[in-house]
Formats: sequence, C-alpha cells, structure tokens
Amino acid sequence: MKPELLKRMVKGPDGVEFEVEPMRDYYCDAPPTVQHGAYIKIVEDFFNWARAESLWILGFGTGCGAIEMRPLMTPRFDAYRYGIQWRPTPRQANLLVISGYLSTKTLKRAIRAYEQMQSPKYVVGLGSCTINGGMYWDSYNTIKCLDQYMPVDLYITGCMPRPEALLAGFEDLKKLIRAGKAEGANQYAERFDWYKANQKQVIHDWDMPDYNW
Amino acid sequence: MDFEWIKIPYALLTLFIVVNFGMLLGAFIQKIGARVGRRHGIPIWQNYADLIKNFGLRTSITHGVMFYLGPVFRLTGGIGLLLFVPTIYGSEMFSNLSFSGDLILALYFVFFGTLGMALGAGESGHPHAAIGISRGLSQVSMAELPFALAVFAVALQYQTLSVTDIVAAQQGGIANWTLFTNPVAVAAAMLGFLGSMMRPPFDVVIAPQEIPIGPPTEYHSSYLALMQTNRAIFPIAKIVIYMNLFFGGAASWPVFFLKVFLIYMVSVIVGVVFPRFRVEQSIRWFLVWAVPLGVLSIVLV
Amino acid sequence: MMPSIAQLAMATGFILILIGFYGALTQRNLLRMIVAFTLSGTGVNIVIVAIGYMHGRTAPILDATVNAADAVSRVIDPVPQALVLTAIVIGLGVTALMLAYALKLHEQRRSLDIAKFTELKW
Amino acid sequence: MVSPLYLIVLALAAAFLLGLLNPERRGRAYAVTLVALAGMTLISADWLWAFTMEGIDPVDVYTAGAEPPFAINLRMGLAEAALTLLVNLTGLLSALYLKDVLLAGGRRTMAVLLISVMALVGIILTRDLFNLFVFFELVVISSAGLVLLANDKDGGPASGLSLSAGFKYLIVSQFISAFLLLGIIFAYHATGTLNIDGMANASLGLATGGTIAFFLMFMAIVAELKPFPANGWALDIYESAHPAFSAIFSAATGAAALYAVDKLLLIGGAEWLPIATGIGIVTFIAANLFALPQTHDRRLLGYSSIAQTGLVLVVLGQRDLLGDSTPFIAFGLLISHAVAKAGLFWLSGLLKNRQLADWAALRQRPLLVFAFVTFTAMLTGLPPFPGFYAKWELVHQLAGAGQFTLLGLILLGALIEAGYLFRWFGYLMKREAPVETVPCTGHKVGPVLVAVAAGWALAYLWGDLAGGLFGRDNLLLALPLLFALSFLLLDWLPAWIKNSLAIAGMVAFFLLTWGEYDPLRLIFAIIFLIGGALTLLASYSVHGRRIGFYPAAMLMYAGMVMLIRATTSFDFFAAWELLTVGSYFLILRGKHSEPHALSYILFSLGGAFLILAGFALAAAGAPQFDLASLAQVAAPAAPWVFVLLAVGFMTKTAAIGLHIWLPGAHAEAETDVSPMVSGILLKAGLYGMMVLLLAMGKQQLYGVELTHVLLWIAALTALIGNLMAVFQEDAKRLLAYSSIGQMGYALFGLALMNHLGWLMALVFVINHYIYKSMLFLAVGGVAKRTGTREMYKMGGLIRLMPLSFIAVLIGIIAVSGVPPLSGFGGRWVFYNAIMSAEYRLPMVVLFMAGPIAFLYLFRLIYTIFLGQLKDELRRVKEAPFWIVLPQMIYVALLLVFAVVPGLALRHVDAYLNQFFPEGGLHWGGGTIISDYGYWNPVAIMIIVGVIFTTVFALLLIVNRKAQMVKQFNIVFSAERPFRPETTHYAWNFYAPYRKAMGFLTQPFVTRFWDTLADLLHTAGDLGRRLYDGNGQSYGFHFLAFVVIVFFVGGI
Repeated sequence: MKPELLKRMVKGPDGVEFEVEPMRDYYCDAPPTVQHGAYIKIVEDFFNWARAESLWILGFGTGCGAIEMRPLMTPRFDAYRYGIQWRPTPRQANLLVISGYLSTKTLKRAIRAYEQMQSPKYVVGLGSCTINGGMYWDSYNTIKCLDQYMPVDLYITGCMPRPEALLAGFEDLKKLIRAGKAEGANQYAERFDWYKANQKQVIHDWDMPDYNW
Repeated sequence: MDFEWIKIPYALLTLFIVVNFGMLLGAFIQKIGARVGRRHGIPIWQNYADLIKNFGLRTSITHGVMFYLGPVFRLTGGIGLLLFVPTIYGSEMFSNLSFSGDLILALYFVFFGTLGMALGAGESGHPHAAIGISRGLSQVSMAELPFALAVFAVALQYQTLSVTDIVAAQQGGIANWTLFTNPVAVAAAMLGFLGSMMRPPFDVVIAPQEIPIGPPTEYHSSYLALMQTNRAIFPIAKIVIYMNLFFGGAASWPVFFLKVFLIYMVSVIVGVVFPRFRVEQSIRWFLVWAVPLGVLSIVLV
Repeated sequence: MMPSIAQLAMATGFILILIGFYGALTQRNLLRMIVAFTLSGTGVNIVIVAIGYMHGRTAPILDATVNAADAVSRVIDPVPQALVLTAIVIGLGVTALMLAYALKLHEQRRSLDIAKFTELKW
Repeated sequence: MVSPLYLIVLALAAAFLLGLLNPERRGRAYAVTLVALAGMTLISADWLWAFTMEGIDPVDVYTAGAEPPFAINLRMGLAEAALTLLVNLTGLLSALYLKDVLLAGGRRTMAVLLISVMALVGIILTRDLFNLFVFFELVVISSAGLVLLANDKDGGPASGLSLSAGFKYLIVSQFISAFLLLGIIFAYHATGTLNIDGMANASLGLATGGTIAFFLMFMAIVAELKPFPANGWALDIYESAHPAFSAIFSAATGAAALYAVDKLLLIGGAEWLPIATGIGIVTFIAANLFALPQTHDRRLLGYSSIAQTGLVLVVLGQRDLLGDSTPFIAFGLLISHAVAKAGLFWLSGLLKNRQLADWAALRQRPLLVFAFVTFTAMLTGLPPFPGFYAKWELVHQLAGAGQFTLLGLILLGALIEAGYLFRWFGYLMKREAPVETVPCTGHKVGPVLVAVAAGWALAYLWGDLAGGLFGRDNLLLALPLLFALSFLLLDWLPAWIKNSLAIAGMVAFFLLTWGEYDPLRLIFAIIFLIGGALTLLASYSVHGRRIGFYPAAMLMYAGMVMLIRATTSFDFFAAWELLTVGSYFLILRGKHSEPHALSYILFSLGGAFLILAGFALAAAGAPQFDLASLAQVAAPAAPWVFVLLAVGFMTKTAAIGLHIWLPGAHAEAETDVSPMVSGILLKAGLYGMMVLLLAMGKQQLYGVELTHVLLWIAALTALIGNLMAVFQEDAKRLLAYSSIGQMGYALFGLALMNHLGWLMALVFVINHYIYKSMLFLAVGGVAKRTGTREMYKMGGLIRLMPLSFIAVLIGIIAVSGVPPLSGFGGRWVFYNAIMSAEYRLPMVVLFMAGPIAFLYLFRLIYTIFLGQLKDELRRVKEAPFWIVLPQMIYVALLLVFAVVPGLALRHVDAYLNQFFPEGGLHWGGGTIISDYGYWNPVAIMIIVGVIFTTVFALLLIVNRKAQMVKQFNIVFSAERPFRPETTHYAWNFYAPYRKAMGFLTQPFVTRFWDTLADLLHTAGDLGRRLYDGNGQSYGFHFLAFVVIVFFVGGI
C-alpha cells in the first residue's frame, strides 16, 4: 500500500486530532450492481439501437494495436460515419478497446478506466495478444487471457488486425448490442468477486478500491 | 407586452423547433468540418442517437448537489436565453417571453448557464474541470468585451434597448441592417462571436487530450444529455441575438434558418482554417484587434 | 574724534561678548566654555552699564555730594545699574550651576570634553 | 479674592520653610510642598472662576507701592488665570507623581520644584521685561536642577544622560540670556521703560535701534519655545529627564513661554507677526517630520511638543487675521497639547522600556489604554476635543483670508503628526508586549486619570464655548455620541448584554427618527442603523467581555447617523471624523491589522483634512454653513471646493489611487467587523459624494468637467478593483478588492449625473450592503472554522458548511448581476443610465471591468466550497449559529429585493425627480419601464424558476439511481489522485489570465505611496541628524537660527 493511502492522524484547525482513512474517506466502496434495462422491451430495443449507433470509444491505447485505431479517424476509413467517436474521458465512453498486449501495469489502468465507464459498456479485445498472450504468451508481465480480468464482448483477431478488421468488428459489436447480447457490465457485476480475485492475482501493488466508481 | 397563457405553448413550440434545428444544424456543421478533412463525417441524425443513448444509459454517479444541478443550470440558461428574445420578428406567436426583459436581460442571462455549469464542474473535484473553467472564464471575460461594446453602440444607434425595436429599425431592405449602417460595431461583435463559440482558434478551454474536454470531464449519462440538448439550443439562442441586432432579424422561419446557419458558418470557417490559441494569446488577440474596433464603434455612433 | 568713554565701554562689551561666544563655540573643554560664558556675561554687563552711562554725571548714589532734589539731573540712569546687579547675581548662579555640572560630568565620565557627551542625539 | 501675588509668595514661602525643616522629616516637607502647590492651584482656580463665571475685569498688582514704569507690576486676567492654573496643576500633579523621587531627594529637591513652578507663574503674570528675564533665568536654573531627578530614579548606565542634557541646556541658555539682556537694555534705552505695556505704547519699533533691540529679545524668548533648528537641547532634555519633569517642561514651560511671546508681540506689533508665523510653521513641519523616524518614546513626545508649540506660535502670528477667535484657537490647541502631553509623559513613567513598541505593555490596563486614546485624540485634534474646534476655526479663518499655503502646511504637519501618533497607538495595541507589569500605584496613575478627566471636561467646555460663539449644539450632547460613549462605562458587562443594548439602541433610534429623513437619506439610515443592527447579530458569536469593541463600533455608527442628520458643514465634518475614528479602532482590532489600520487612518485623516479645507474654502470666512448652500459657492472657489471634497470623500470609497488601505483593512478585520467596515462604512463616502454632487452639480476646472474626471476615476477603480480581486489568494482580500470595484460602479453612477445613474448608485448601495455583508460573514465564518483565509488551503467544504455555501452562492450570483437575482437590477439600470450619458469612453473601461467579476466570484466559491476537501478540514463544522443567522436573513433580503426592487427604489426614483426630472422610470404593474427598455423582475423570477424546476424534475426522473461517490472517484487519466492538496486546482487559479493581463496589476499606486512615505521618513531621518548631540552645535544652532531669521525675516 502506498503511504498516501495509509491511515493517518491529522489535526484539525480546532486542534482536535482525528484519523483519516483514505480508502474509506476518499473513495466510494459500494460494489457494482446488476442493472436491468427498461421495463418495456420496445423501449429497451430503442435504447439498444441508439447505443449501437452511438459508440463512444475511450481514447486509450494499451499496446501496439493503438496505432491501428488512428487510421479509423482519417478520410480513408472514417469511422465517424458509422456513429463511432472517440472520447477522452471514460465517464463519457461506452467502448473500451484493449488494443493489443496488456502489461499488468497497464491492466491496472485499464480496469480503473473500465470501471469508471457507465453501463452498458463494452470491451473489445484487439489482436491475438488479448486472446491468448500471442507472442508474449510466456512473458512475465503481460496478461494472456483478457476475459479473465474484464468481460470481453468481442475479440478481433490478427496481429495486428487492420483498420478494416476493426470496422468489421465494430459492426459485429453493433449487432450484438442491438440484439441485447452485450451485457458485459452486468456480467462483471455478477461475477465481481471472481474478476477481482483474478485481477489481484496478477496486480501485486493493488492500491485502489475494489471498484473504481 | 404582457403575459398571456397562450404564450406558454407558443414558447414551447419555438423551443421544439429550435431544438431540432439545433440538433440537425450541429450535425450538418460537423459534416462540413469533416468534408474539409475529406471525410464523410457523422450521419445527420447522429446527435439524436447520441442524445438518446445518453439518456438511456443505466448508471450514473453524482459528486454532490451542485454537480447534479450544474447541467440543470446550463439547460435552464439555454432555454431561458432563447425564450427571453423574440425569435421571429413581427410574429406575436414567436415573440416568446420577451415581455419580461430587454436586451440587457438576455446579455446577462447568458452567464446563468455558464456560472451553474462551472459550479457543477467544480464540485466534481476534478482539477481538469477547474483548469478548463479557469481558461474559459479568462477567455470569455475578454471575448465578451467587443461584443458588449458593439451592443452598446447599436443600442445607442437606435436609442433603445428593446430587441424588437432594434429589429424594427432595420426593416425595409438589406441596406438598413446594422451590418451596413454600423459595420465597425458588427465587425467588433463578430470577432467577439468567434471567441464565445468554443471553436478553434479559441477552443483551448476544452482541449480534449490535455485536460480531457475540460469542464464537463466528469459529466456523463443524463447530465451529458442535458448538456447536449443545451448545446443544440444555446448557440442558436446566441446567434438569434446577433441576428436581431446586426443582421436585420428574421421575419419568417426559413429566413431564420438561413441566417442562423450563415452566422454560424462564420465561426466554422474561421475554425477550420486556424489552429488553436493559448489562453493568453487569445486574450491579447481580443485586446489588440477586437476591443479597439468596439471602442471605435462607440465613438463613431 | 575721540570716542566717548561710553562708546569705548560698549565696544569693549561687545568685543567681550563676541570673544565669549567664540570661545564657547570653539573650546571643547567644559571649563573653558564656562570661562567663555563668563566673559560674554561680563561683556553683556559692560554693555548694560555703558547704555546707562551719561556723560558728566555721577553714580546714582544719594549721599553728601548728590542730594535727592537734583539727583535727576546729576546722576546717571540708575535702572541699568540695578539690572546689572541682578544680572551679575543670576550669572553667578548659572555659572555655579554649570561648574557643578562640569564637576559631576567629570566624576561620571572622567572627561571634560563636550564632544564626548553626545549619546543623546537625533 | 486672594491677590495673585500670593501665587509667588506662597511658593517662595514654602521653599524657605522647607529650608527650616528638619532634613530627615521628609514626609513633612513633602506635605508642605503639596500644600503650597495645592494652594497655588486653588488661587488660580479661584481667579479663573471669577473671570469666567463672575466676569470681573483683569486686575493689576503693583509692587513696591509704585506704578510702572517705576516698579514691577503683575497682571491677572482670564488668560493668566487659565495658564497659571495649568502650570500649578501640572506642578501639583507632577509633585504627586514624583512622590518617591521627592521623598528620596529631600527638601532641596522640593524647593527647586516649587521655585520652578513659581518662576513659570511669574513669567505668566509679570508685565515687566526685566522681571521676565529674571523669571526665565529662574526657570533655567530650576529646570537644570530638575532635569537631574532622573538620576535618582532610574540609575544605571543611562544616568549620565540627563547630566549632559542639562549641561547642553545651560550652554544654550547662556546664549539666550545674553541676547535677552542685550535686547532688554537696548529696548529700555530706546523707550525709557521696562514695562511691557509701556513699551508697546512707546512703539519701540520706531525708536533708533528699536527694531534690533526687539529682535534680540524676540529671538531669545522664541528660543524658549524650542524653534527649529535651535531646539536640539530641548529634545535631549525630553529624552533624558524624569517624565514628571518633562510633563512640566512640555505643558507648563511651553505654555508660559508662549504667553511670554504673546506679551512680547504686543511690543513688536503687527510687523513681527509674519516672522512668528514663519518660525512657527517651520518648527511645526520640521519637528513633525523629524519625529517620524523616532523610536524613543520620550524623544518622540519631545518632538511632538515642539511641533505643537510651533503650531500655537503660528496661531499667535496670525492673530491680526484671526481677531477675536485667537484665544479660542490658541487656547484650544495649547491646552489640548498641555493636557495630552503631560498625560503622555506621566504614562511613559509607568513603563520601564523606552522603545515605542514597548508600550504594548500598557495593554494590561485598559483604563490606561483609554487614557492614551484620549491623549492621542486630543493631540490630533479629533472631535470632541478642543483641538478639533480650534482646528476648524483656524482652517476656516485662514481659508477665509486666502492663506492657502499656510493652511496646507498646517494640515500637512498635522497629518504627519497623526501618522506617528497613530503608528504608536498601533504598536501599543498590536506589538508583542514585553514581560513587565505596569505599576498601578495611585500617585502615578492618579495624575494620568486627572489629565483624562480634564481632557473630557475641556472637550465639553470647548463644545460649549464653540456653541456660544457660533450657535452650535455641543457635540458631546449629541444623542448618538452619548450613546456610543456610554459603552465606555458599560465595558465591564459581558459582550452579549452590550450587543443587545447596541442593537436595541440602534433600532430604537431608527424608529424614533425615521420620519425625519427624505427617501435618499432614509436608505442610508436603514443601512446604517437597521443594517448595522443586523450585522451586530453576528457579534453574538463572540463570548467574553470584548473590551473596546462596542465603544468603537458604536462610535462609528454614531458618526454615520450624525452624518446623515447633519445639516451644517460643521456637524457633517464632526460626524465624519467620529465615524473615521470609530472605524479605525474597529479595524485595528484585527489580529494583523496594525499596518492596515494605520494606512486607513492616514488616508482617512488626509481625506478629512481635504474635506475640512474644502468646507473652509466654501465657507469664505463664515464659521460654518448649511450643506445645502454648497450650491451657492461662487465661481472661482467652487471647482476647488468640489475637488477637495470629492477627493476627501473618495478616500472613504477607496477610489483608485486612494484605495491601498482597503484590502488589508477589510481583510484583517474580525469576522463581524469586516461586514461593518465594508458593507456599511464605505457608504459614508458615497453619501458624502451624493451630498456634494446634489449641491454642486457639474463643475469645471480649467475647462475640464470634473464629473467627467470622476467618471474616469470611477471606471478605473472598478477595473483595477475587479482585476486585483482576481489575483488574490486570500478570500477576504478578494472580497475587499471586489468592494473597491463595486464602489467604482456606484461612484460611476453618481458621476453620470443623471436620474438613472443615481438610481443605479443607490441600487449598488443597497445591493452591496446586502451581499458584501453576507459574503464577508460567510467567508469569515469559514475562515474561523478552517483557521486560514488562503483559499487554496480550503476546498470541498460544501457538504460541511452548506448554509455558508448557500449564502456565498446567492451572493455571487447577485454580485455578478446574473438574473434573476438583485444584482441584475443594478446592471439594467446601469445600461439605461449610460444610454443618455454624455461621455462614452469611460464606459469602455467599465465594460471591461464587468466580466472580470465572474472570474473572482467563481474562484471564491470554487476554491472554498467545491473541489477537494483537505485531510485536516474533514471534521470542520458549519459556522456558528450567530454568524449564519444574519447570512440567512441577507439571503431572504436579496431574494425579496430581487423580486420587488420597487419597495425601495420607487420612492427614491420619485424623489430623484426633483433633481433630475428627465429620464425617470415608469413603474407599471410588474414591469419597470425606462426610456429605452423594460424589465419585469417578477416575470423573470417565475420563468427562470419554472424552467429550472422542469429541467430539474426531468433529470431527477431519468437519473434517480445516481450513485453518490466520494472525492477521489474522478477519472484521473486512468490513475488515482495522490492527495487532496495536489488535486485541488486553486493556487494561482488564473495563471493564464495573469500572463495576459497581469501588467495592469503592477502595484504602481502602492509604490507611489510607499515612496512618498519613504521620502518623508528619509527626510526626517536626514534632518534630525542636525541634532548631533554636541552642546556646542546646539549653541551654534541658536546663533544660526538668529542669523537666519534676521536675513529671511528681512529685519
């Protein structure tokens, strides 16, 4: 635990000393809950259509695959015409693209970013490294199987997958969403303990709350 | 000029038209921007999808009361601004709620949403939000100045503070527009306009990667939806003021759509051509180029 | 023309005063300063007497030679004489006081140099 | 009636009797001394009674059975009676004070004291020149003896000091006596008489050598007044002698010597008056200047004594101009000086250490602090003391006669004097007290208290005298002032009782008098009285006795009430000074407010002097005039009157250039004082401007329209005030600068000189009172809880202090002028007002200032209440109830004033019609209509409310399940924040703005005033090096003085 997260005694302006426990005082520690869709199916379908047509990707590159996302914004591929946009903050993003191998160090950040997104939210794994570690299958500091750590809705294979493959993948994701099958967030909430245990197994300097609201 | 109940449905009608126009206009403008970069750009209905999606998100968080109220202030500011100014000249129906105040009311009500939004973003506790606000307020404090001077010049020119009267004075041909009767004031105001539209070169306030979009960095879901709605209304409400003061107002909806679009295009064209200013650069730019014009316009009236 | 005795006395008086002042301002020794002041005091007294002097008259003492009846026309002005007496007395008092001061100062500081007593200033 | 001769006889007899007593029975000798002095005092008092109450004629006493010129005669008149009473009483009290010293020194010491007093009485009574010389010599001898008293008491290494000082004194006296004797004998030679009246009749100046003779005498006697530069010896005596002797030396010797000069001037006639004036004014200025760098208390008092004597000499020198009021003025100044200086010297004897800052020890005894305050007020000529009346008369007469240079110099000198005196008082109140107990023995404190009592008695007396002379009411009988002063007596009560009394008194006074005000004044009356009572609610949060707070606060409020009730220039000015002093004491109460309170009082007094000069100029020789008749001031003087008064009033509104006192003063003041001095006090300046502008309207000076200049000043004030506020880290300083800006707006409105401009100013007056009081209370409450005023050290307090947050939120919306709150009303009226204004360019500056307000307002609320909560502030509680309560009342008031501004403004609007018939507002239904636009506050409030509620409801429905998170649950680029301190973006919040606009915030004004103060200080420091401590130099100074006067005076 980093020192700034340890309990500490502080003295208030009135001279009274009291304890500050950062993990409790500074972070919300409520666990995630399963969120149900709209009660009326047609409404939920409508929302799902909108979700599919408005995919906001978190601009966060984890590995070499990040370089394949840039061309999507260029005139050649122009992902915007499919309702795909990039957002700089996880609060406003729905789609987390794990672009390539994920070192344990980056995993921590990826988890934090993922948990700070609002549900429904989707994860797309890019390239073979996210599926089975790829060429880094025996590396000491990359994870091999992304879906042990966060619920992945879709993998796009390749090393690296070309932008066209990404576009195709996103189209597939849209279909999943429209079909109401992209419920990764709920899956994460349901199997929260399992995911956490997996995550903590590889992240040794766990210096954050269990769920990053 | 007094209140009647019928004004409420009329005002709601204006609101409805403007919201939709704003959504489509926003997307259209983005498409134009995309075409400049030789892309297709977003579909024309993209804003609707985004809005619905954001309303339809299942979770949200809140940092506190002001965080919650921030977007409410913002949208109230946008709607209020729109409704305090008559939209269509000569139409009792679309004079909205302008009986409650004149031009000065509109000018100051602009800040209602800004202030509320700044407070909400402030409560999120995110330093980037605060940095963005710091930049935004700094820039706006100078960008508003040429506009305010121009407005004063125009009010002096027509000897009234009533928007309706100012529009009335510009009727009877294009030569009567303030644009031609008082070009200096209009030039000053339009330079100020560039600064208040949050488009390049004056968009360092919402620098997307440096301070992830600044003030709204913590906003999401339905909060963001409210702000998107406001984003459709507010620029138009603002442009309506410019249109009424400087460009002869609009006597019908088609003219309205056209004029608003063209005025909007001014900032778009400038925006796609020029790179970004730093805050102090833009303040100096306004001080050196726009403010003297505003002063000149006051002196010349 | 020969100056009259009164003019001579007056000139002497003023010269004494000036000498006294000069001495008081230039001599740093307290005792010398006191002497200088005594000189100037004497000068002042001489001037006073000289002012009261009238040519050909006698001292304002009523005795056998001067009777009360014609005193007014025969004696010199008595007032300056009276003043001089008083002034001498007072001068004596002040001189004594200054000497006492000088003594005390010397006791305390072992010095009679006026320039040494400048702790109080500004 | 006892013959005045007995004054001398008694002293002599007692002195002889002492010689006969057994040297060991010291107590008996002391008793004899006291009895003799008491007897002398009684005789003088008896005569004074006879002259004042029974109105008898002056009495001549002939000695040796002959009339002058054949014998010496004494005269007892009113002046003599008063002066001998002063001398004897000072002698008596000093003898009391010297009890230990005299008992130790024995009968000889007592005899010397008696002779000293006797000689002083002789100087006053005698009408014979040579006799005068004798008495002077006696004074010299006895003084030289008494100087040494310090030896016995203090001992130690400093004991030799008084010895050398005494010797220097003797050296100079030798020169003086030589001159005096020579002068006397030549004068005698020329006129044949030694009698003063005889010589005056013989017109000495016409006789051969007469002028030189008089010149010599005059120089000698004037030298006894310690004129610049022939006064180094006196300073050394003041510094080293026993304070009780210094009291005599300053009060009694000074008075006697002045009277001697007065008598001498009878001989010299009118042609010598300018020389006396010249010597006096040079001495006054020089001594005050040299006192500035002083740190030794007694030497400082010495400088001040010299200065005061110089001032009285100026008055004597102007007596052909002042005519019958000369005694009134001269005595007013002299007696204030004597009582105060004696009291201060006695006070200094109670303290061990001699540095000014060591006087902080006096704080142990509030009564003595009060004594110090009384003396300081007397010396600086503050109401209700005699010096105030004297100053008023003097300035009026001088201005009436066109003596502007002299007038200016006198005021300058007085300001410098006030500077070092108040700086000293600041030390006393604020510096760290040395560890020593101030003795409280009766015989030492008694004289001080007698002096205090005498001071207040004289205040009453002069009030009466002035009342009789000029048809005024006695200031001390004014109900508000009496009410304020009564808190001095009640100061032992617990604070909450006094607070209740104060509130009740203010409300009651308002209820009693509210019918008497016109609408304009009514608004100010409401703000001063009811508003004041409201801010006092916050004072309930302070427990204990709170010594000194209520007299000060009530004095300020009394001054303000008297200000709006004043109808004549005199009443107005007196009220102005009272409120200045009261607020100064209030401001000084802050923890670190010493330098700020000093700059406040200096700017205020400087301003007050300008006002005084302006009134004097306008009065054109009359003792006072109706404020309304300012309008009739004739052309050449009128613009100058306008300038003087306007600048004077602008010191209070803190217009640019005169604003540097405000930020510190307001920021360092106590929590409940800040709203008083900001929300309420500043309005006094505006009120002054209103009175001025209403009466005088537009004035032109050298073709420049002064209201135009005012517009520029106001606009720049608004701009700089706002801009400076943006860059403050200290919350209260931010608010203080914001006040400067707001006052700029209000001043701008007034300077517009049209109907709506004035209305706007009034809207600002009301609004500024409400929101600035509220904000200061809120911020003060926060600062109280968090223990800091630095905003970046706060943050995230919204949940802990929600009520304070609401107050600040409403406050900043109102200040910024955003609809629907009341600030918008001010902006709307402003825009309508400038539509018909004649000048446009100043508005550009004002426009620039407008949006800047958003910057600092947002910073205020964000850095304190939003953002990240710090570790140590996690347990902070809401501000105390009594601080929150008034805030909530203000919130309600703001809302009410926002919805129905007509409640207050309608009446003012109607009232303004008689001054500005054009351009009023039309109040129809809910809509307010001007010539140019319209505004419906009710509709705005409803519309905004409805839209807001609807949108809010929508959000509530959609967003009903929002998860409440904590402060570190923010997206931090996929990291987490380190600590709240590093996450709260607050310090240097507007860094980019500073880059762009910081060049406008260069502290030019501060630098200007600092440089000016430095220059004065350096000048004083250089000048005083003249007094190098060498006795011979002092002798030389005297001779040089004579030569200079000879040549400059053109004799």
